[in-house]
Parts: sequence; structure tokens; C-alpha cells
Amino acid sequence: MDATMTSSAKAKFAKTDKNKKKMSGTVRGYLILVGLVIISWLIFKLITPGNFGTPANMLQYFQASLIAATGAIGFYFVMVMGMFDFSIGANIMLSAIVGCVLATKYGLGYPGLVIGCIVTGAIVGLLNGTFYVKLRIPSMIVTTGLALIYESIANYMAGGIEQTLPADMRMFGTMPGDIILAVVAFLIAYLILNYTKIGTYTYAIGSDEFVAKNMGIKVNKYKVLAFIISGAFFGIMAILTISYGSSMVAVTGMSSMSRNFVPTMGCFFGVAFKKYGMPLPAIIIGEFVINIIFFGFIALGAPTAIQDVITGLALLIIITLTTKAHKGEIVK
Amino acid sequence: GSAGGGTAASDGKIKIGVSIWSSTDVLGSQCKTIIDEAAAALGDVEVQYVDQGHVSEKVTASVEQLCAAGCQGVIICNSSDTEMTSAIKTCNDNKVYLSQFFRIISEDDNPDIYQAAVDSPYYIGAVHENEPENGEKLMNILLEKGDRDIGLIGWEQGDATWLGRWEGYQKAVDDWNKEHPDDKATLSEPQYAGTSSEGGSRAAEALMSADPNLDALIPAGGGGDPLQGAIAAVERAGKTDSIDIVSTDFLPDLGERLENGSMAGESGGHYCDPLFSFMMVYNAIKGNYTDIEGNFVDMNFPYLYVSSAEDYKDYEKYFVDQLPYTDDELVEMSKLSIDDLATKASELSIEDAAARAGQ
Amino acid sequence: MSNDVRLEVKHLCKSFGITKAVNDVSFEVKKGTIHALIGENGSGKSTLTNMLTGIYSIDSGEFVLDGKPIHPKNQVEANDEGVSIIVQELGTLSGLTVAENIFLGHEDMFVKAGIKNTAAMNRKATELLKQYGFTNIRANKMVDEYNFEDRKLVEIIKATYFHPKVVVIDETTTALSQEGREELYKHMYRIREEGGSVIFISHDLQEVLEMSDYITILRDGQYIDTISARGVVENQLKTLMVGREVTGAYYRNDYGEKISDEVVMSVKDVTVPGTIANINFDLHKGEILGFGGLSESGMHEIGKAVFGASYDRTGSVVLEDGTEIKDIPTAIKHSIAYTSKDRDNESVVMNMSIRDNICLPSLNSLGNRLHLQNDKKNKQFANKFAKDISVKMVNTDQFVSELSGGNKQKVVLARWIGKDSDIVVLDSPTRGIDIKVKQDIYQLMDQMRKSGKSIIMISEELMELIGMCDRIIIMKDGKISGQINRSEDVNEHSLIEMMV
Amino acid sequence: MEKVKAMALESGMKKENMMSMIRAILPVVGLVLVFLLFNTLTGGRMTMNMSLVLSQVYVIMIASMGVFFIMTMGGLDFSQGSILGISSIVVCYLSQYDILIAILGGIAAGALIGMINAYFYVYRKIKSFIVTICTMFLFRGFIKYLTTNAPVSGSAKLIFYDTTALKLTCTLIILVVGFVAFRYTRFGTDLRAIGAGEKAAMFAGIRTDRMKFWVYTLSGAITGFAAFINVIKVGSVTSSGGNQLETQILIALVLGGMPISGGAKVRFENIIVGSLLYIVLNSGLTMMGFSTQMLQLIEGIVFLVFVAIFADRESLSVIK
Ligand SMILES: Nc1ncnc2c1ncn2[C@@H]1O[C@H](COP(=O)(O)OP(=O)(O)OP(=O)(O)O)[C@@H](O)[C@H]1O
Ligand SMILES: Nc1ncnc2c1ncn2[C@@H]1O[C@H](COP(=O)(O)OP(=O)(O)OP(=O)(O)O)[C@@H](O)[C@H]1O
Ligand SMILES: [Mg+2]
Ligand SMILES: [Mg+2]
Repeated sequence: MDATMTSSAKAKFAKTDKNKKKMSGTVRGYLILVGLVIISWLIFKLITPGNFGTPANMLQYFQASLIAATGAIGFYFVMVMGMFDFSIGANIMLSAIVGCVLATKYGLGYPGLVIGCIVTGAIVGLLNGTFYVKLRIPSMIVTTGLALIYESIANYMAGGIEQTLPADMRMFGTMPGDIILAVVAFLIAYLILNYTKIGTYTYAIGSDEFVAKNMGIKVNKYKVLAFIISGAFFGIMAILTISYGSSMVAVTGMSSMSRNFVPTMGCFFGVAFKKYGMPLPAIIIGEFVINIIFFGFIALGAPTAIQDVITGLALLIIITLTTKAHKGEIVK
Repeated sequence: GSAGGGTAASDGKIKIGVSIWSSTDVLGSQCKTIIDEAAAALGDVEVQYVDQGHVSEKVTASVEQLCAAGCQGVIICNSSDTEMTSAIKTCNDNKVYLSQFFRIISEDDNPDIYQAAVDSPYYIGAVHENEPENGEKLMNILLEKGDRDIGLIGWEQGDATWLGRWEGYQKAVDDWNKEHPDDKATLSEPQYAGTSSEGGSRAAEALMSADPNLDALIPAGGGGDPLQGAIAAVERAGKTDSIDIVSTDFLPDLGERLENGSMAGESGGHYCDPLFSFMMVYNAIKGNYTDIEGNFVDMNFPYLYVSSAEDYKDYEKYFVDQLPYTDDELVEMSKLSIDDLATKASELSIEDAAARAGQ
Repeated sequence: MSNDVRLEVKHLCKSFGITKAVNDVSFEVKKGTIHALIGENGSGKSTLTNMLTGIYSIDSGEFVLDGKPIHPKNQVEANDEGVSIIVQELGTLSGLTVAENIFLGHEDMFVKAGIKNTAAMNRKATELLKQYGFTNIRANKMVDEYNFEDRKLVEIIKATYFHPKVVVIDETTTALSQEGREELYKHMYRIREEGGSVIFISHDLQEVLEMSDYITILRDGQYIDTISARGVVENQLKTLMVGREVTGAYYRNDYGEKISDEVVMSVKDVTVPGTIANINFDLHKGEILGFGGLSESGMHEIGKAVFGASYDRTGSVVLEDGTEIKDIPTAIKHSIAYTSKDRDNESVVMNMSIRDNICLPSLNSLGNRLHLQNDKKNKQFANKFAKDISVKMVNTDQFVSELSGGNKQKVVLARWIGKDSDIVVLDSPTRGIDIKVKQDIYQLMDQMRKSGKSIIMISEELMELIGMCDRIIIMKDGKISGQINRSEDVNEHSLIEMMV
Repeated sequence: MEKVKAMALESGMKKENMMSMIRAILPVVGLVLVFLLFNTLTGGRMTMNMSLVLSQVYVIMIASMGVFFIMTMGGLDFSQGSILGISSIVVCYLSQYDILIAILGGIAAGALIGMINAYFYVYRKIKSFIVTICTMFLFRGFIKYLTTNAPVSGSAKLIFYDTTALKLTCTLIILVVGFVAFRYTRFGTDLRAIGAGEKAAMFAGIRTDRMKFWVYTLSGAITGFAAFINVIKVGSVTSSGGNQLETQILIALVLGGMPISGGAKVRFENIIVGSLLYIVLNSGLTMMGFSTQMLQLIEGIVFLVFVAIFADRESLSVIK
């Protein structure tokens, strides 16, 4: 008797549930993001119609945003697991230098550049992951220590001379090379996240490492793997970076860390939009929005410093608006 | 007194500390090369570098670390005048000689600090370029080429060298506009690129898209990477012909670029600057300079200008492929009096280097 | 060896440091049976089954399944051998879909050339959900969107869809409501019919007797006996578990005592959106007021509401002296204590010492005039109250996370006794606790009541409500659906009628 | 039987206590050994120039204390560098008027940024590292903006305060106050409880949200005071002022044996030992006179080795 009663009550709940959720989460996520693109475009277009926001401009902003977005989608794997990486900048620097040296000094051309960057990135990822897993030190600290070492190695390689890609080797710095490379990278990340075990395990480990381990997931292996994927994507970001800027110099004293933040911030978008089921597109569109705002302020003639302020603030506000503060939820 | 303070290096060698923003980037490693060369030529000097990244607290800390490490003299490229207060104090307390390079305490803006430097028995002086003049000259190259919409790319807000150059650019434009009220030139708000090439690329792109009529760019410095990035951006936009670029950083392929017009002019050679600071301190430690208290040596180092492929060929020969001074000359230099050293510094030019190399 | 044996446990040993959790245990589980495993808290039940399912490594001894020794290293390998487990805590992972949870570790079924066929996986999961009758659960939805019960149902599928030979169900039932239990029972029977074996762990001896065919008893990590469940009564089991006759009263045995007229707390129109609506009641001095109902009836929220721990609460909770309780610190300051059903998250600070846990609410009074704390004084304080209710521990510096469930509960009680609270709200105080400790807790409650303290006891176990309370309020769908006063005539049926 | 078991447990517990004791004193021993080592390697210069070496420790040590409180609760703060920068700017501006106002202004500025962090973290429920990375960027932008035309210089009088005695006294006072608050008042217990189990702490009567809010504010204020110590030495703020302070603090605390996720096992000593160890390592290696690349290579390796030895992993089940 009671069984029937309760199951009807359950059906009632299910119904109200359905009514509440008319729109699928993903659609809502896209609406928010596209809305952001349009709003940010509109605001600047209205204030400074002359030198902002033509289709050609927008394409240019988009290209500029692809660089960091590419790194961010790889970094997403690491961040979802709850780990961190402070060696992003050092990785990009080292990878770009190795790629450039192979491409120019050793005359290996494009294959040298592409393979050199990606493999170096992946090796850096492997080292990050291995040291983290083996030493059992928080990833934040391990990668800080390793960043010092990577910077030093990059410096020994580059020898205080900027490594420059000649003009005929900068295919990935312009249309369509950069877009093609970024799209390929994006597709690979999308594939890994949604259509392989790695994606599932990434979320599983991010959700509860203990349970994941008990389920037979080789947690350490997948953590290292996440670092390798992330590293390889930073390798791709290094290709885009050096092709865009044309040269790379090996800095020391943790100066490379200033490169950490843009990809990291892009990744925040991914984390914030995870619940809408569209983390990777969110990263790309999010970086795009940041760039629209950035270029918008330049069009306004605002000093660069204020652009940093606006970027930080915009990101904070967007994340605040998309994060629903559940009372009593524990957030660290 | 002779032989300075501090504690002598273990093997009786003189120890000189170099507090530099970075001994590993393009300009920094050139500076290091020439100082190391001088130390090797002199034979009785040991050099120790500390990179401080122009972060104020690290700049002051670097002086302390060098003093603690037993240096008898320190040369420093600081980032702001006020840091020198602490640096001078530390050096006074530890009886360590001090000299600036690429920088000078501004007598007008910070008379107190300047006075402290004069009064100090250990602060010797500064070797520096005339940055405003440099800025003016570069800007004039552009103005004379007919450029009127000029985009400016700085590297770091508030950096003393940058501020000096910026002042020069502005002055040149103001002067021009005063003289040519009907053909006015405009200088953009500076974009800051940091010290990376993507930063330069991005800044150049932003300037180009914000002002479609832009016809010149000045990547003011930052070690050469921002310049590279800016050139890449201009190339990408297909505007190599319409946009002239001048800068204070040298490129490996500058000759080519001057020829094909992607560069309009450059100034450089300043990596010799720390050499003179080094010589000052070295001599002070040796006891050759006695008149330090109550004195402030202001050594002006000339920029070298290159605006044609011809000029560059010589520059490359005497400043890139080799150092402008031979070992013997370096040893000679260490024996000069302050005044002679200053003269020596002011004499440096491409022709001078060529002439000396010729004999 | 007869071939109706499914699983042999042979001389199994496992130590954690110096604790011998499982000590030379051997027994057999027959095919097509439900085999209960009982014992006090910490007697080694979970440790044993965790070794079987690869969660813990085996020190010595072995498991023989259908004549073949097995050595699974994790749950997935155990599954491959035909062994699965439903654990007491949450066993599903947030951030994954229902389908991904069901097939976690077995994705290879749907992987071709390295590419996972998500559609096929969802299809298969949907099929299973339909087959199990859990139609309100969607395969492609995030498991986060479902409540604890539904997530347990997902785990049932995960553990049983592949027709395992042995399924371990470790104290799952305490976490489930009646209907959830019924679901679980159905699948236990099904597995038994299919010839599989179920190893069933529960502290509810009534349930054990009802459900199982054989019962194995462990005590202090040692094997005591395996008996047939037929013709055994609860007391025999208790004796086997504890190792001696269980004497003394279990529940309180007084009837007809008059409750004081003094109202120490009155609750008016308390509403918490989505859980309870317009609740009104008074709590009298020296009474034990019980709240019963189905798990989702809102009764657990009442405890929080009274303690000032609910969000968005409206209405008022007023004490005798007119103080309104709006938040936890006010509640504690005015001598209200609360133990949560969610012991590990809401009652004890797990990774902290027993001492700190006991002292936490009393720190203000423990400090001197300058609010400086005195280690020695705090230690004595903690020690006194921990010893008073005999927390089994090495010393008060031990971390609470190292204690067994029952002892954790005792630490919580010691904390509030130390605070000398006048109003004590106990939510599911005996959940997952063995009879010995249960008895202690009941005695403690009786003492408190006698000394004039008022107790609110919230429980899903109707028997303990009937046995302990002066009044029982029954909740249904967030509202009060009835009230019964203490009497010898009250039985479970009268309460259940009000609940559903 | 029961008794035997209890005794066995007791001795086991003693062993465990020993282990945690060793773990607790290991960093101290390490510090002494490292100090002696570098003292020998630098020919006794380290002791001879103690005040120079120590001169870098004050700011880090003071600022670490605030971060220590935050990390005890399980939070993170990456905006420390920007807080130091902004507060230093405020101190510089106000030092033109009055030194006391300057100090208070620096503290207020730091506290304000701390509050902003806290607002987003506590009341908008955004992860602390996300919030503080955003604010780090944001306030770095302000610093760059304010230093665009020239570094911000303080009053010339500031230099008179730059004495070892003053810096040492200030640091000691702050540490002692912090120590007493952390060790002998409920402040410390509450922080540790929040780190060890926030929800349970809330149910034990701790106003966790309020606590978190004020601790972030406090940490900002403490770093705001550190800005004063910074400014009296440096005299001005450039666009990179305070850069990477957060990383230095993080490394220092971990070197000091602090579990990064906070909780019951943190000890106040972590701050002192950690920042001293960090400075001794850093100065020691610098004083040995390696080239920058070599220095960094060795530094990276040495840090990893030291953290691997000193980091408290025992109390962490999951390391992120
Ligand atoms: N991971 C562990 N580390 C140390 N000791 C443990 C661990 N797991 C269990 N123990 C100890 O081993 C003994 C057996 O514990 P186990 O969890 O098997 O008991 P149980 O019979 O399942 O108890 P309960 O009914 O409370 O679940 C206990 O003394 C327990 O404290
Ligand atoms: N993880 C652990 N590490 C060390 N010792 C532990 C651990 N877990 C439990 N113990 C110790 O093992 C002993 C036995 O615990 P057990 O769970 O058997 O106690 P119990 O008296 O049966 O519990 P209860 O009375 O609550 O049913 C306890 O003294 C406990 O402190
Ligand atoms: Mg002088
Ligand atoms: Mg158990």
C-alpha cells in the first residue's frame, strides 16, 4: 500500500522537476556567452563606432584570443582535477624556444617547430605530473619549483639571445594557419573530453579522488596524463605564441609567470560553465569576450593599466553572475 | 682610504657585484659579456650578478645580498631613484663602493637623494645615456620621413628609462607642432607590451586597429622582443611599406630591414655603459679614486644611431661580432683617471671603434 | 567441499598498524543465499568485505570464489571476477552522468578504436533503468541532479546489472528510506533467485533476521560463528555479538509519568521553503519529544530549524525567557545542543582532535578573564566528559577520524554534556551504531531527562521513538500529521498509518 | 585482552606522536643545518652579515602570518603581491602628511582589498584561488596605472625609520600578538576547526562566514602593515612593486612544514621557520655567486628537495 502512495508522490515531484527545466543547460550556457559577446561588442561599438568592431576587427580579436584559449582548453583537464600549474609560462617559453631552435638552427622547418613545441610541452607536462605524483607535494608548489628549472634550461638553450622565427615560418601567426591549428587543437580536446575514457576519468577524479580510486581508476596515471595533455596544449599555445610575436626570449627569475594568468583566467570560464555542459566552448568564447573588452578599451584610448583592471573585474563579475551561491555550500 | 671596505674575496681577488634587471635577456647578457670580458682581462676581479627584475624590493635586497656576499663594490641598474636611498645607505654601512649604470639620480626631482649620493664616501657616480635626447632623435627621424600618426609602445609603466625616452618623443612632437601648426603630428597614448614579443604584436595590432591611418610605430624598448612582435604585426597586416618603425633595440637582421624599409632607424650600443660603471668601482676599490665624498660623477654615454644599411654594417662588425674594446684596451682603461674615463666614454662611436680596431 | 559453496573465506587477516581489524577469519557463503555479516562497530565487517572487493589489500589468507582463488586489486577487477559492493557512503561521483557512473571502469564495452560511444552507453543505461523500474532517473543527466536515495538506486544498478556472483551490501539500508529499502530487498531476492549470493551487513537485527538465510558473527576481528537464520531470536544474536548476556533495560521502562507544564521552547509557524511548512509545537521541561516520519518528510529539517541552522527559515523559535533563536551561536549560547544525522560532516570536525571537538562550543567559558585558553584545563575538560560516557580512545589528542562510528557519536554527546545544554536535539543518534552503544545512549537520555533537560529526538527507527519518547510527533510531506503520547499500547502500525 | 589492546594502542600512539614530533621539529633542524651549511659555504659571511640577510625576512614573515591564517582555514590568497603594492602606494602618498596616518592608511588599504576578496569568496561562493587571481590581476592594473608617469615615492623622512631595531621590533610584536591569538585564544582553534571541517565547525557554533570574512580582511591589513616595512626600505613603488610576494609566501609556508590545505595540524612555527628557511636558502645560494641560470637550476632543485622533505603529507589524504 505505502509503495504505491510514495511512487505517486515521486511522479508528482518528477513532473514539477520537468516543468522547471524548460531550457537545456547547454542552450542556456550558449545564450549567456553569446549574450556577453553581443553586449560587450555593442557597448564599445556605441561609444566608439569609428575604430572598433568591424567584422574584420572582430576576426582579429578572435584570432588574438585563440592563443590563450588553446592553452586554456588543455589546462582545463588539470584544473578540473583540482590541481594547479604555475609553470605554464615557463612551459610556453621553453617549448617555443625548443621549437624555434629546431626549426631554424637545425633547419627542420615547420615539422621541427610543431613537433618540437608539442613534444617539449608534453615532456614538461610529464615532468610536472610525475614529480607531483611521486613526491606528493601540492601541484602548486611542485610546478613553482619546476618553473625555476624550466626557465633555467630555456636560458641555457637560448643563451640570452632572442630566438626569432623568420617571416616565412610564421604560418601559424596569421589567418588561416592559426585558426586551423586552434580548431584542430580544440577538436582534439573535445574528443578527449567527451569521447574517451580520459574525459570521464578526469571528471571522476575531480569529483572524488577516493571513490575514483576505489572504482579502479588509476588516479595517479590519469593525473599525470592530464598534465601531459595540458602540457602538449601549452606546446601548441607556444607555436601560436611565437608565430604571432615572431620571437621568444628566455627570461629568468620567475618572470615567465606573468604568462600564467591569461590562460588560467580562460580556464575559469570553463570551470564556471561546466555545469552547463559546455566547458570548452565557454573557454573559447570567454577568451573572446575578454579580448573584445581589451581591444574595446584600446579603441577608447584608455591606458593599458586600466585594461588589466577591467579584465580582472569583468572576469570576476561574469563568474559571480554565473555562480549560484548555494547557502551552506562549502567552497575553499 | 685604499682597498675599500667589505671583506676581501677569499683568494685576495677584488669582488664586484652587479645588480641588474636580468643578466640573461638580450641586453642583459650583452652587458654581462662585456663585464665578464673586462674582469677576465684585468685578472684580479671576480664578478657576481644578482637579477632583480626591476622589482623595487628586490633591487634593494640585491644590494644587501651583494654586500653580504662580500663584494667591495657594486654597480647597479635600479628602477626608481628612491631605491638608491636604501642602496646608498647599505653601501655606506658596509663600506662598499657603488655606481649606477643606465640610470642617474635626478637632481631636480629628488634633490635629497642626490645630495645623499654626493655626500656618500662610497657612492661614486652614474653612467647613463641621455634618454630624452635619444627619444627626440628617433622621433625626428620619423617626422622627417613624413610620418604624422605615430603609435607608441612602452614596455613597463613607470620605468625610468622609458619615461626619459617618452619625454623625448613628446618634446620632439611638441616642437614640431609648434613649428608646423598646419602639419601637426600626433603621438598615441602608449600601449604597454611587457617584455614579450606577443605583447609587442598585440600592442601594435591594437594601435593599428584603433587608428587606421597610423604611419609610424615606436616600440621604445624592452629588450628587443616587443620590437620583434611589433614588426611581425606590421608584416602580418601587410603595412610594411606604410608604417615606419624606429626603436632603441637592435635586431639580428637589422641590416636587411633597414634596406627593405621595414625599419627606419635605431639607436644602440649602450651595452658598454655598465663597463664604465665597473671601471669606476674597480678603481675606487684599488684606491685610485679618492675624491668620492662630496662628489658625484655624472658620466654621459652617447647612443649610437643607425639609420642605413651602411651604418649597420660597421656596427655589426665592431659591436655585434666583437666587442668594441680589446683586452689590452680594457686594461688600459682601468688605469685612467675619472675624467679620462668620462672622455673615453663620450668618445665611443662606430667610427671610433673602427679606427681603434684598424690600428 | 560441496559444490553449492560460492565463496570461501580462508584464514583472512588484516591489520591497520597495531589494530588487528580482521584476525584469521574463515567461513563459507553458499550459492543462492543471503548471508548476513553482523558484529559490533569496528568488529571488522567492512574491512573484510573491502578486501573481497579490492578496496583494501589482503595481509594473509584468501578468498576462493567457485573454487578459484581471487585477488582483485580494485573494484573493477572484483567486478570482472563477479563480485560487487554497495558501500555505506556515497558511491556515485558528481560531475558524471548516471550512465557514466553505472559503467565507470567498464567503458571499454563502448569503446571502439579509442573512441567512446556515448550514445550507446546512454542507450544501454536507459534500458537498465527501465528494466529496474527507476524510470524517473535519466541516463544522460548528471548524477548531481538526483538526491541521495536516487543515487543509491543508481549504485544498485551499478553493482548488480552484470549478474554478479557475489554482491556485498554494507550498511546501505541505514541510509535508505523504507521505499528505498524495499527496492533494495527486491534486488537482493532477485539475485538470490538467480543463484547469486548476497553478503548483507546491517545493524538492524530485525532486518537481518527477516532477510537472511545465514548469519556470520564477528567480534573484535575474530570469527565467532555462522548460524542459520531460521529459529534464532534477536537476543541470541546480541549475545553472540557482544560475547555475554545483554542485561539491563534497553529502552526506558516508565509509563504514565506526568510531563511538566513548563514550556522551555515554543516553535511557532516555522517554515523552511521546500521542506517544512507551518510547524507549531511546544517543548516541555524534562520531556523527550520524538519526531518520526519518512526520511523526506521534513523531520530532519526540524532539528536544524530549532537549532538555528536552517536557511530561509520563517516563523519563530522562542525560549522560555523570550530569546528568539535565529542562528547557531545564539542557540548554543542559550544552551541548545544538536547532533546531526550527517555525523561526519555536520557533527564532528573529522580531522581534529577529540579534545578540540569536545571543547569547541565551550571555549568561551573555558578561557580566563582575558579569553586566554589554558591547554591543561581544556584537556582535563575533554578528558572528563569523554571518560564520563566512556569514549573508547587512546587519549584526547587522538583525531576523531580514527574513531569508530559509535565513538564519534559519543564524542558529539560528550561535547554537549560538557556544555551542560538544557535542550538537546538528537537527530538519528543511534544511526549505524551497535546495540551496546545504543544502550548507553538511551541510558544517557533517560538520565538527562530525569535531571530536567529537554530532549528532541528525531529518528527513522520507530521502535526507539516508542521506547524512549514522552510524546511522538509524526511528520508527513513537511507537515505535522499526528501526535501520540507515551503509552504501553503504542505500536509501529499506529505510527506508520500517520506517516503515509 | 582489552587492556593489552589498549596498551598496544597507547604505545602505537606514542610512536605516532613521536613521528609527528619529529615532523614538527624537522624544519627547525633543517633550518639550523641549512644555516650552518651556507655559513660554511660562504666562509662565515652569513653570520657576519646577519642583519643584511635578515633585512629581507621582515616583509615576508609579517605577510605570511596573514596568509597562514587564511590557509589554516583551507583558503588561498594569490593577491598578496598586489595588496603589498597598493598598500605601499598608499603609504607613500600619505607619508607626505604624517607617518602615522600613512601606516594606518596602508593597513586600511590592505584590509579593504582583503574585504573585496572575502566578499566574493565568502558571500558569492567563488573559490578563493579564482577570486584572488582575479583581484591580483585587477589591482596589479591599478598599481601599473598609478605608477604610469613615475614611480610613487614616499616622503624622504621614511628612510629614518629604516632601522633594524624598528623592523625587528615591529615584526616581533606582530608575531607575538599573532602567536598568542592563534595559540591561546579561541581564534586559533576556530580557524583550525574551519580548516578541518567547515560544516561541523559551523554546527559547533563558529560563525564561519563571518570568521572567513574577517580573516581575509585581517590578512589584507597585516600585509598592509608589511607595506610600511617595505616602503621605509625601498622608498617608492614601481609598477612591479610587490610582485610575486604570494609565491614567496606560499613556498615559505610549505618549507616551514605547513599542510597546504590547512586544518588541525598547522603550527604557528611554520611561519617563522618557513620564512627564515626561504630567506636563508635564497640569500645563501645568491651569496655563493653562481650565474643566474645555474643559481636558478640549483634553487629549483633545492626547493623541491626541501619541500619533499619538509612538507607535511601525513595529514593530507588527498594532495591537490
Ligand atoms: N583505514 C583504516 N585504518 C586504520 N584502521 C582501520 C581502518 N579501517 C578500519 N579500521 C579499524 O579496523 C577495525 C575494523 O573496522 P571495520 O570498519 O571493518 O568495522 P565494521 O565492522 O565495519 O564496523 P561498523 O559497523 O562501525 O561499520 C576497527 O577497529 C577500525 O577502527
Ligand atoms: N584509523 C585508525 N587508526 C588508528 N586506530 C584506529 C583507527 N580506527 C580505529 N582505531 C582504533 O581502533 C579501536 C577499535 O575501534 P572500534 O571501531 O573497534 O571501536 P568500538 O569500541 O568497537 O566502537 P563502538 O563502540 O563505537 O562500536 C579504537 O580504539 C580506535 O581508536
Ligand atoms: Mg659621493
Ligand atoms: Mg563498516
